Amino acid sequence: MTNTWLSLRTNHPAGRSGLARALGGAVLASLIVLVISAAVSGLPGMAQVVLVFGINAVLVVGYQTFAGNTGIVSFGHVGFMGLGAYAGGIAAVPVADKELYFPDMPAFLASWDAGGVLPLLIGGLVAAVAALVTGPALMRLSGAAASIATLGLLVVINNVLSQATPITRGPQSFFGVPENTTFAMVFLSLCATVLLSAAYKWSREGRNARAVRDQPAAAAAAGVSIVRSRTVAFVISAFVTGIAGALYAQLLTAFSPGSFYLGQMVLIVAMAIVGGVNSVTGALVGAAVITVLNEVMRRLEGGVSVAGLTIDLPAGVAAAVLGAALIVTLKWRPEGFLGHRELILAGPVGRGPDIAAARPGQTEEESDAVPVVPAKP
Amino acid sequence: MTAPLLSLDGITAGYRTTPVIRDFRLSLAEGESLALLGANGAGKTTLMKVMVGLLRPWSGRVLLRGSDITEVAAEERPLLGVALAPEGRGIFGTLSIEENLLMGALAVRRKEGRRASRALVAEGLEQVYETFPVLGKRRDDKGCHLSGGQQQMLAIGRALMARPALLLLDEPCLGLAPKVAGELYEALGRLSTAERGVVVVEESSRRALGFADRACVVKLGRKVLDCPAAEAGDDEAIMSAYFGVETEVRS
Amino acid sequence: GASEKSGAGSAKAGAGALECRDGRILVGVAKAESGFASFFDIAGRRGLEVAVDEINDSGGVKGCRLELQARDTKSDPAVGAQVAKALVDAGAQILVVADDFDTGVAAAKVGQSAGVLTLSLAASSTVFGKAVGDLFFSGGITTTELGRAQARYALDQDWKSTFQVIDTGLAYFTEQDEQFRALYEPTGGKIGKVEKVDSLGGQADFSAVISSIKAAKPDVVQALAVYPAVGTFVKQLRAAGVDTPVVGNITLQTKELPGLVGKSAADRIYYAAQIYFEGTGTDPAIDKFVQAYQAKFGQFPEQANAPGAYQTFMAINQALQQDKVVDARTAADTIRGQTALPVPGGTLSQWKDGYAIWDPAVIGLEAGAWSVKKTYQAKNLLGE
Amino acid sequence: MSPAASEATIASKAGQTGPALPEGSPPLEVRGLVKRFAGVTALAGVDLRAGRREILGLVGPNGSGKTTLMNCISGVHRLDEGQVLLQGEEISGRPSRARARQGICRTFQNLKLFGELTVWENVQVGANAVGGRGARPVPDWLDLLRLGPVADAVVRSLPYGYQRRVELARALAGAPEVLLLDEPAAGLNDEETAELRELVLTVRAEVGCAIVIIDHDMDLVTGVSDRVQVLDEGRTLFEGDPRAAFTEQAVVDAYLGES
Amino acid sequence: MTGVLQSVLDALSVGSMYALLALGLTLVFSVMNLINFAYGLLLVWTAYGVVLLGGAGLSFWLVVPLTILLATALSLLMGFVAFRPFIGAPQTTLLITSFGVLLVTQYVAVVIFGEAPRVLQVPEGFNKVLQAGDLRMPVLQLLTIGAAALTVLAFYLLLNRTPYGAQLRAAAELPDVARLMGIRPNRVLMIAFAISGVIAGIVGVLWFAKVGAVTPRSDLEPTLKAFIALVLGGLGRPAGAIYGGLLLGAIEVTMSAVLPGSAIRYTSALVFALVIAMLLARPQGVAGGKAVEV
Ligand SMILES: Nc1ncnc2c1ncn2[C@@H]1O[C@H](COP(=O)(O)OP(=O)(O)OP(=O)(O)O)[C@@H](O)[C@H]1O
Ligand SMILES: Nc1ncnc2c1ncn2[C@@H]1O[C@H](COP(=O)(O)OP(=O)(O)OP(=O)(O)O)[C@@H](O)[C@H]1O
Ligand SMILES: [Mg+2]
Ligand SMILES: [Mg+2]
Repeated sequence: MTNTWLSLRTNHPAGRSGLARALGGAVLASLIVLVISAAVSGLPGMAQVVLVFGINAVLVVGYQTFAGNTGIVSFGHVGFMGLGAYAGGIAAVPVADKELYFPDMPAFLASWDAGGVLPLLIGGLVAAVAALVTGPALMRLSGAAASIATLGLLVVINNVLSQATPITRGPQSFFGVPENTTFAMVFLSLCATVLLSAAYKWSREGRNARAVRDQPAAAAAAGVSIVRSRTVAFVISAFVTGIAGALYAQLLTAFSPGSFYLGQMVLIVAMAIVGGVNSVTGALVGAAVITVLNEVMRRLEGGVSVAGLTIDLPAGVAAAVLGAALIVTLKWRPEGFLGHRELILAGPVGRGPDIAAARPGQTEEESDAVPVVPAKP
Repeated sequence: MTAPLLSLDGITAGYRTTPVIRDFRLSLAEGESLALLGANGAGKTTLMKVMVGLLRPWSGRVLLRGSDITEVAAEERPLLGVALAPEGRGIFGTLSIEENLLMGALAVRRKEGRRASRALVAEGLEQVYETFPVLGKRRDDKGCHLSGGQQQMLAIGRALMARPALLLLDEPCLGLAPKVAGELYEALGRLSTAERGVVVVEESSRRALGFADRACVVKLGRKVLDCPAAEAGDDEAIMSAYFGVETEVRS
Repeated sequence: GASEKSGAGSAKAGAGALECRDGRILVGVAKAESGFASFFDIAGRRGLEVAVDEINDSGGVKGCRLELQARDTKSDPAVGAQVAKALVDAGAQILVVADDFDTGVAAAKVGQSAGVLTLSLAASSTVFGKAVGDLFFSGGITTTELGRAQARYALDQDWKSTFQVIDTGLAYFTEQDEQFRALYEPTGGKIGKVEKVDSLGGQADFSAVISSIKAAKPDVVQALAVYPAVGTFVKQLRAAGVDTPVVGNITLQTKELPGLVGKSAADRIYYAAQIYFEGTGTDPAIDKFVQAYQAKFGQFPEQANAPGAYQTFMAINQALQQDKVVDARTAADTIRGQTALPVPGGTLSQWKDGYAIWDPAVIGLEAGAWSVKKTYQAKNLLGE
Repeated sequence: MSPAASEATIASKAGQTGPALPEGSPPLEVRGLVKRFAGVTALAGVDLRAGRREILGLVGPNGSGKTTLMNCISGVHRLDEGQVLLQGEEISGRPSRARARQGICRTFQNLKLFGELTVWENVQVGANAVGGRGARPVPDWLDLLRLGPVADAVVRSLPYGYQRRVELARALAGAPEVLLLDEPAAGLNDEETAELRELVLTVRAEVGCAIVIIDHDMDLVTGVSDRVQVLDEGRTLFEGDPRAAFTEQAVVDAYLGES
Repeated sequence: MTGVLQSVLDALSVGSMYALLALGLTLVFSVMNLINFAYGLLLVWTAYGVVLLGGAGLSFWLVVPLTILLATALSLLMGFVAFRPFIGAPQTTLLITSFGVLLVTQYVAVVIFGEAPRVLQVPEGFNKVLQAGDLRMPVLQLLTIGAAALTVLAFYLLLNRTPYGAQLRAAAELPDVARLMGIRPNRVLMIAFAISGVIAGIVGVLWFAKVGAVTPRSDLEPTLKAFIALVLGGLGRPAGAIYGGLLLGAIEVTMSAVLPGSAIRYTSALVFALVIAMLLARPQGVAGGKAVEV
């Protein structure tokens, strides 16, 4: 298998060139997504779906950056998404419209507006700050306790968004955001976030976080700060999630705090789990699979005729299918489609490790380098 | 001629697609004790799992006193008299020490009924506390609070609580102080009676060979030596069986 | 304002045209089939279906059948916008959105900017039209009439102090509150205390609010929250031994209310509404509607948006039938011109800023039986 | 490995790289350490010293407090009384990660590896803690422990013997001043144990740190230790020359048993 | 004085409802480490049972045992079909699985019963209020307190007077080793789901008798309350569930007495902030007392 130039494996070879190949793999993965999306986007009625997919992908890559590297299932990330959406949305609403829709908005927010990537950065930053403030406390917890604490964070964020009436219109619908989200904006953000997430994963900080995930006591005994390493992951991933929220705001133009609550959370977790929560590549795959599934279900709910047979499923079937997909995935592929594997460029010397005297019972699961055929365009 | 206590009849077993144990045959007479030796990863633990039913063999049969128990579920085998002190000890950390031991006695309870078993269980507890006094002293402490060696004692004690006809011990000396290890084998010597067969898995052989009637060496999932323990005491044969490249099966 | 920049100019060619395509005019329905809003959105959709059946049975719109295509917005404004886009892309010539400003506004803007005639058949907000644009009409009785009718009725009964229980999560309630105050307070009423509740979030325990009501001893309790939480509130209020009259709005208008509150406790409950349909002595046209509804859906109209949507769409239909109406713009102009229009079970006074003005009725549930307590003229209420 | 060869090694170690004379403070010093768990006094006032280049064998019956002592030194447990000093500096109150950065590195009785990381990454995590202080680059450690060929393998998939070495490499990469090994030979066969013995000696020669080793394999302990300390019920029962220890009647009674 | 007494009574009744909720959850948690997001749906199904059977004209006193039976059967079904295959899986896997189960079972409820709220017919007596001086004692409150006390007692006897309690924990911790002892993990699990279902049935009737109407989405509120109670009391200990439930009841009643009316919307945020603080102060309470293992 020395002639493959691309492989799916759980790690990259040691050293600088290995790191370069891993990052190259991430770039390639985002390029593949970009090309396929561009092609699909041209099909009739698909433009919107592709944009939704792109935003979902940013979202899941952001989520994965935390959940994958720290092993903590977070329910709080929908809250970060909401913060990003509101912050980005407020930045993007034109000054004239602010006067109309937000008469009580304080002047320092009402007197300006922003276009282009600025609302995205603002959305990401607000979310990142929220993570930075709460992280040092929340990240002391592990396992289910951490999950429930992040659920608490979500409830708190939701509550705050519902109460900050002058700038969010409270629990009522926030609207008036111009529809600025374009293909280029979504997919450039996606490429950037994939690269950011991969760079983090393979960096020293990311490695420390993964070490804490696998064996917290041993990591501490090796000098790693558990809280700090998790907090770094929390902040980076909140930043990316916030960007996704801001993109979302400018695609849909209207939303309410309820849009960033348990329903959306299930969607994110499902995408991450199905693709493989431990893998950046998996995040892309998961976002694609669930977006397609959702879209198909949405169409079926609306009633579709196939060969003279009208399929008309009762409303809500998308959620049920999502639930079933989750259970089935967890049963047959507990680690998602990709597990810990990433797309990694392999050079001529990049063969798998040589376990000379490997045990007799070396299983297939355990061999970690699965060569794949180079992706077809 | 009575049927042997345990016999493995051409067992092949493994995980997913990789075979670990290949065409393994073994038989253990009533009251006999056997030392099962082999290097790291040879498949000893896997073999134990097959015997207790945690791993279903791909082919072959497990017979207990002549009856085929291959399809009997793991949770039913203690009632037939099979008990294992597993590798890694398997202590219930959230249960107290006494509760751990009572779990071991569950098979007796299920078999004899609640009332009839009461005396047997009390007697069993007494015996275990006598063999390992530290367990008696700490009986209400949680399992996870014990030191490594203490946990090992608890695992063995728990297996004894089932009053097994076939006692299986997977590396019982791991982490035990030399004195305790010595005492353990002495105790095993007493426990191995006409009604009870014992199989001990060990990597280092000295003590096990001193105790067992027979020795059996596993290499890469196959049996490469099966002889009386006294003969195997001849170090050279064992060593060659362990590490040698071409050793024939002697039997 | 923002609402002006859209309109037919940016529309796709022909998107708003109301011609017959393949023998039908496609009506896209972007309403909640699931989630908290589905209770009234589904009722509204069903009311619309009855209207469409009736129109089609009598020859359609100028000989062309109306065809409905409905998709679920899941009670979420963002999903609503997506669904509206999909419907417009699928060729919807008329877009019907949710019966509520908050859940429907994003979807309505999609319709407006695509140049399609866009309707919310039973929404009550007065800002809906301003926020969306000139191709949009919201057809429910507005929060102005609802709020003022409650105030007027309270004053007529000499209920001088009001304890208000409100869910601020919907503009529907906050606007009613404003209008209620505008009439009630200057005319001698006093709103003693306000308690906020979270009916949208499914609040199930109101003991704190009720304790505070017991302490305040008001003449009347105003309950502005969504069903079923508003019913749960009244149930718990009565169970706590408080028999103060309760006044509210359409969210209390359902035949299920006595069952929920408890038969013996279903007393002294009053609400302002657009149509009276749940008791005896209703308008014959509404009786006919109820029968059609029961035949089609196997149940009594579960909520007021069913007859409300029916009524409004029958009004819109009268505009669509005119020869001069060929696209969204001509339809909008014609609709705007409607005044004192007789429709089944009532009269549409006029349109203003894209919303309909109806004369409100106050309906009372006393000792388990309904009756119309009072009907007010919209223009009189406003004048006050 | 033949017994003769190991004899030779022991002899040579004493000559070349034996314990340095105490000059200033020793790398590790523990004074009057007391640790109680609910109802159990695991350590009842233990003193311990390990000098530079010294290998100290820590033995004792099960439950005598060896692991607890190691946990107190590395910061897993908070101690109830007493002091832990690293090169004369008191570190008793510091968290585990701070002690690691100051040079207290350890392995665990039950392996605790970062299962999904590669061998190289595992060792790199250990090296990072000390930043520039690391005596050598990571590949050197891999070579020393003959892990070079499997550097890119995920440790979860490696055989047990390899995993033990990875743990050692990870500890070494942290540039230890004090290296704590808890039952490193458990689960190893005789051959691997002999290898381990060589390895420990090599580490001492190359790194020059103080080493504390717990094990129940007396051949190993006598083979590598310069000195042994025997614990019993949370107290020091004996301290001194390994050979002397195993003839001491108290030690035989409490720990070794007649055999 | 009566005011304080009244508050205590209110807190006790709300709290015992929460305690029951948490008890049903904690049982399954202690058997298989499952934090079951789908638990609230059992309550919802119970309520639909009351709606349908009551609607069919059965006497309420027949309806109640039948719906409790229904909840038990559903709980068993849920456990058997969805969760049994995951025995021994990591906590987070189970958590997410329960989400999947929630989505599916909720959908089934939507398809069968529709989204519209359905009204429960409860006997008029439930809505009565007994008066003792100034003290107001709604019948439903008294019933709730009584039912909770009985359930807790039965539960206590089960866990402490039968060997079942230890078996339960053993099977949860190391299912394979438990099998070696002769414990039948499937059976233990199913018994746990059955008991959890019985409790869900009881609390479902009480909860929805109070609320009066049910929709397929009415599960969120009870589920969140149960989680909070569970965490406050410490996961995995039945006693913790009871303390946690009562504590939450007390907190809520106190908050509504002390907080100004306009702050009612912050209650959920405040309660959750409290939960987080609790977790930070005593994370070990949550982990079920596992010590550092080295
Ligand atoms: N759960 C498992 N999944 C896959 N492979 C396994 C599993 N358990 C063991 N193996 C493999 O089976 C082989 C035999 O393992 P086993 O544990 O039976 O050996 P052993 O003789 O008991 O060794 P040791 O002395 O290390 O305990 C090894 O190569 C091991 O890698
Ligand atoms: N977390 C704990 N809670 C209560 N007691 C504990 C705890 N940890 C250890 N102990 C007790 O402290 C004593 C010392 O335990 P330690 O693990 O240090 O023994 P050890 O010398 O390492 O034994 P071994 O050789 O068996 O590993 C034992 O009696 C043990 O039961
Ligand atoms: Mg083994
Ligand atoms: Mg130890």
